[in-house]
Amino acid sequence: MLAIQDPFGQLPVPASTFAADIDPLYTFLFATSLFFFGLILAILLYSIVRYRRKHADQPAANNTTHNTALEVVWTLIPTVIVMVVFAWGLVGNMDQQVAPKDAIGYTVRAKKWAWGIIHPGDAKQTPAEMWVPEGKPVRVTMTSEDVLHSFYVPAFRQKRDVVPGVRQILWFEVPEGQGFAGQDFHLFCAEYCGDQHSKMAGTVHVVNQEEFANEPWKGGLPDDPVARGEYWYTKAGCLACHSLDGSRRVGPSYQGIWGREGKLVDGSSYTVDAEYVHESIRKPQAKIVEGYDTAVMTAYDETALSDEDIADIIEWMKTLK
Amino acid sequence: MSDHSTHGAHGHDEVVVDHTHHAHPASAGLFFAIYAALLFFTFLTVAIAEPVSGLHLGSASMFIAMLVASVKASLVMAVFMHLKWDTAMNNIAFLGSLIFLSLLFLFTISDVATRGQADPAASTPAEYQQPVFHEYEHKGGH
Amino acid sequence: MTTNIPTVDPATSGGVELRKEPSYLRVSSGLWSWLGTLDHKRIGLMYLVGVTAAFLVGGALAFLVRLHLWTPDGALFEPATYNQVFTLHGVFMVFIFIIPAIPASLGNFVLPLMLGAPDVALPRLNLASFYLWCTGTILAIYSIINGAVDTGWTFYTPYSLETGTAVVSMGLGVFVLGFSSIFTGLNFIVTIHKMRARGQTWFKMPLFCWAIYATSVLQVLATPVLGVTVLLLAFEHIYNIGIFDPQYGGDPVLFQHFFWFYSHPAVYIMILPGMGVISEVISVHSRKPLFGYKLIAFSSISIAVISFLVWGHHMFTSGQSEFVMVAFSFLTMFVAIPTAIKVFSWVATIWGGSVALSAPMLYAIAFLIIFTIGGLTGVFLGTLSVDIHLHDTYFVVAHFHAVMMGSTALAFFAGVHHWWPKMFGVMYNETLAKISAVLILVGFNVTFLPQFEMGSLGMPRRYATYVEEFQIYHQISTVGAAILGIGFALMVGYMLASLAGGRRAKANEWGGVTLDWHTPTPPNLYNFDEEPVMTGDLYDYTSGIPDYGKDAPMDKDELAERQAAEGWNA
Amino acid sequence: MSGHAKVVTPTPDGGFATHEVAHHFKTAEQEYQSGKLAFWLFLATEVMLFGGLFAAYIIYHDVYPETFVAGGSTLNWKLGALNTVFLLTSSWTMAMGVRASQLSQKKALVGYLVVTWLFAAGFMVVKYFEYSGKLSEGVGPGYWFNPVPGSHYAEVLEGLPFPNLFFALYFTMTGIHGIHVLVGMILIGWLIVRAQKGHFHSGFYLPVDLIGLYWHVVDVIWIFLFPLLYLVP
Repeated sequence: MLAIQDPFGQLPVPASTFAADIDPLYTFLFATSLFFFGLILAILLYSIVRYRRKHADQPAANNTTHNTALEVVWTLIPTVIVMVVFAWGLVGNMDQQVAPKDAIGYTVRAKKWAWGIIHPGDAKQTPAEMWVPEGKPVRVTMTSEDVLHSFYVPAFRQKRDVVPGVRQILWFEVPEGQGFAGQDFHLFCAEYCGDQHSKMAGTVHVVNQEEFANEPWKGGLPDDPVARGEYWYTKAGCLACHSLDGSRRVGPSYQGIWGREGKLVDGSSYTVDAEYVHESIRKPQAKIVEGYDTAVMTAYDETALSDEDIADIIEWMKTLK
Repeated sequence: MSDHSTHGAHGHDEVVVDHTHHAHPASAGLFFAIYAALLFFTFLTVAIAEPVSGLHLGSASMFIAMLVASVKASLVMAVFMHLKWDTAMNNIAFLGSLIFLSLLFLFTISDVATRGQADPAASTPAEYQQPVFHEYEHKGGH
Repeated sequence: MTTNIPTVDPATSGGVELRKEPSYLRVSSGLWSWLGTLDHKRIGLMYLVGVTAAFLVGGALAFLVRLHLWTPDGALFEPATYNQVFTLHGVFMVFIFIIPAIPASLGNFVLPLMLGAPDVALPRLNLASFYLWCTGTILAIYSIINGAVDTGWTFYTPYSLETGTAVVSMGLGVFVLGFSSIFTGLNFIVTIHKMRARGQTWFKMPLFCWAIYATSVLQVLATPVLGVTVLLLAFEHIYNIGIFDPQYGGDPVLFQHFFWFYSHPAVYIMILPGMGVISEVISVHSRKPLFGYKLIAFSSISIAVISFLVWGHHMFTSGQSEFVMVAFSFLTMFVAIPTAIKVFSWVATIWGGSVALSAPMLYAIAFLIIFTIGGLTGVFLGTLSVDIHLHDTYFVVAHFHAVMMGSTALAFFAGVHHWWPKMFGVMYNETLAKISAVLILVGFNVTFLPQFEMGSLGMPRRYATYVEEFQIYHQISTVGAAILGIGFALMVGYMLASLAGGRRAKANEWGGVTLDWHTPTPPNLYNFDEEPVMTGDLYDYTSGIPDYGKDAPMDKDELAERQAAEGWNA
Repeated sequence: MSGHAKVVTPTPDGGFATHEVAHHFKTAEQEYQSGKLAFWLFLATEVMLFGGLFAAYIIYHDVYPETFVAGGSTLNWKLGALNTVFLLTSSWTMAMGVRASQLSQKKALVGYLVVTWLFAAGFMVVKYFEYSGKLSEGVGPGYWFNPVPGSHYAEVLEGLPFPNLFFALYFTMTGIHGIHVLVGMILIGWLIVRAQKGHFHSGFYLPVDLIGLYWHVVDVIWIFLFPLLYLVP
């Protein structure tokens, strides 16, 4: 079945139910295109060779200026083909647009440059990693906190822009029993969103339903607070703007951050302590370090990073040299 | 400039005396009548508007206001701008733009009016359209 | 075609007769005679220099992008710099190069010649358009110095509102460039309506004129919406007026509507004139009337009209209404039909012709091949469900480069090669030109076919870094870009060399029959020796090919003698 | 090839006015019609340019109807109506001016143009008072939208979503329109100077005709702006 869907091997793994519809359509389009391209190329090359001008004043072999029957035919054929393609694409798209009523609900919060995923029945965001069960439709309600982003999982053939100011909804279902459980898939941001756009990636873990019932997104955190702090740094999006080696990114580097003193844009001075770190995460615009006037950071609320998580980050920061 | 001045050698070889056939001066009376009609319609616009008259026309009020404005605009275009007597092409050139403009209106307005309605199970349209950014902290101004 | 201009048998004329007047290149000299000229041909040449320079800058930026993507982590730049480089590549190529490329340079030069007119209808406005183009370009360059722009050429809000880069000056640059484009289009519409030669009915107009006409309609009607959009964007960036900013109640999707209301027709502003050029080149070099002339003419007009109805297919994932998407997808499909008609007609024209594999023809054939790829892949993207997967991936990048770069730019260069002897009276090295055409065709496919592939596999566009599994495609693509670069560098080289020491062009180098080939080579200041009258068919290669015997270039002594006798250049 | 055609027109005072046709036209008629068509196309671009703003207005009116009604109620419709009358009157005098130029009536032409200019100036004076009144109470576009607490604006707009949008559109639309009025005043001023010198007559009145068309379009746009902004339906 997979072979028929994608005989030319041009599409990613068909890990959602949409693939069963989209991949054959893609293949149909590709085969039709190949046929017409070959046809045009063949006629073109044949005419060039056959009717090549061999001496300077050679006249044209014929001077036909039109042929109504031929013109009608080559107007009608593409018309029929594109109408078929339109209808086929429409049916597939209606499926993509409307989530089944029994879908399980996820919430995704996008910000520069991190995905925060709230799994069903949970209130806390999991940064950049999403666990979905196979054989169950998944509905994702998405909001953006700053600019446009786009939630894109190539293997699911599904994509939707995340528009600030409105809720956007997207759904998909990983087919059961085709071996997708245990596989990981890329989650990309497909709408350009600034400096670290290409780093705004994530992973979708497909698991079987028993494993899903164990809420796998809750596990896997290191026991050591310092290691947990580093985990938040890499996954919650801090890494995109704050380097560890002193190099300048969108925000100040964390190199030797603990206890660091400096000036703010308003001329007052700051010292990095627990209170300062906490405030900088909850209200990033409150204190802006000198030289970073166009601060773009948006706030992390409790669902994104709890107070305990911030405490972990602080512990980790103390270890940075 | 210089190209053409050096080329003056060709001289003014063609002289046409009087050339008024493209002028269609309409009568001053007609212009005044149109002006009076425009003033009347302005009065009408004001008189039927809710803030002035207290009339409650509901959703029809936009339609009526635009209808009256269109009548006024048509009068100006037809008579003051001489479109009534102008060539077909000039009419097409100007009025054609209104057709293309209506496409911009048609698609953008029907988008906003029907957004989020395909998936009633996902959320109610009202909730869907409701801006959500006020849940988040406003960023500082520029 | 027969006209009242005598045709001379090329075998017996020998090219010894003298011109009646000096060519437009010699009629006056000095810097001001160019900068202040009202002659459509000189304005066309100034545009030609300008847009070619923009193309080289844009091309160099593109090559930097490709080099950067050699490794998954990015070989050259920080992401912030990379974003600026690809944005500037887009802005230069779209607004400064492609949109004016064919209409403003070739169109300016050729259109009045084809219509048998002494100039465009509004020569002063024409010069003003050129200076608007210069002003817009200077603003764009200024914004590079002033912090560049990193929004992508689409300026999507709200990112473009909060980025610290020079969006305002770039926006104003685009606004001014837009008005340059509007005035050029307006000028050409009036020229086509009012300046045609006696006897030249609408259906005796070369297809290039039809294409320019359709383009001009788009320029006049669509560009003002872009103008007001970038104006609002600039206000918004400075004053937070909020129309496109959700923080202040605005709707970012509305910006996309406004932007694409212009920018989709703009795609046809770019490609339609290219199609017109190809029609002329194929007819002349196949020595055969265009097959299905009327259908091609109507397809140009219908593409122009349909282009106003399909902009929403750029927004299938943007969150616009699903119902509107269906309408947009349905209407999009209708673009494919006139496009297919054109391709079939071109191939049918070559069929049974007397096909010269000259340099312009090779460029035209390369156009045909790549345009077919671009057109067919467009259907993928117009299809709702497939587009959801392909949207904003490299598939889109490859598709529009096939249409913009592989088609419009190639058509532009086909036209430049075709009319070069008419413009300057000299010929380039045709062997090198053929090599460069083949290099570009090969280079294009090596660059962009892997991009189609990785787009289908899910590689998003505008990525400064990428996951490792795409590296091989990126590397092949970069190699292709190098081949393309060699092809274009070669082209610029032999073109410049021809000006310095190319052979004299024949009076009618390719044996064209439209009115542009009824002028001396290079043309007079007012183009024709006598006012042309069209009596015969448009593309009639059977009643004798005009070979303008009087247009052999004068040598210096003859020139001085006649200048003294007739008082030129006084 | 192309010669320079010349138009010679008898004037009412018994003299002859001349106009030389530009080098690349064959006849004065061709020149006139080319200028006319070009200008109509330019006016079409004006329609499209304002059209974008009107589309934005209609959409936000649809999304935030209460805000727009309240915002409109804060504007002084009497001043708007006065300005409408000003522009309509100037449009009428402009039409009469074009007519005078077609009939080679120099004195009447200058008179009508001056009256047109004065009404345009009157429009801008009213606009000035409207703008300054709003700005002084903290009602401006975007950045300057901070209604002074306790002011009429603050009371009416209290609690409504995004009143800033209505005023952003108000200032953008009337501002761009106002710039067109200013440009029109400059052009009409230029016409007055040339008309005074007797440049226009029945054989050549293209500039009067074209600037007249421009002025009517400015009027037409205001005809739509007035009910949309001052009497929000």
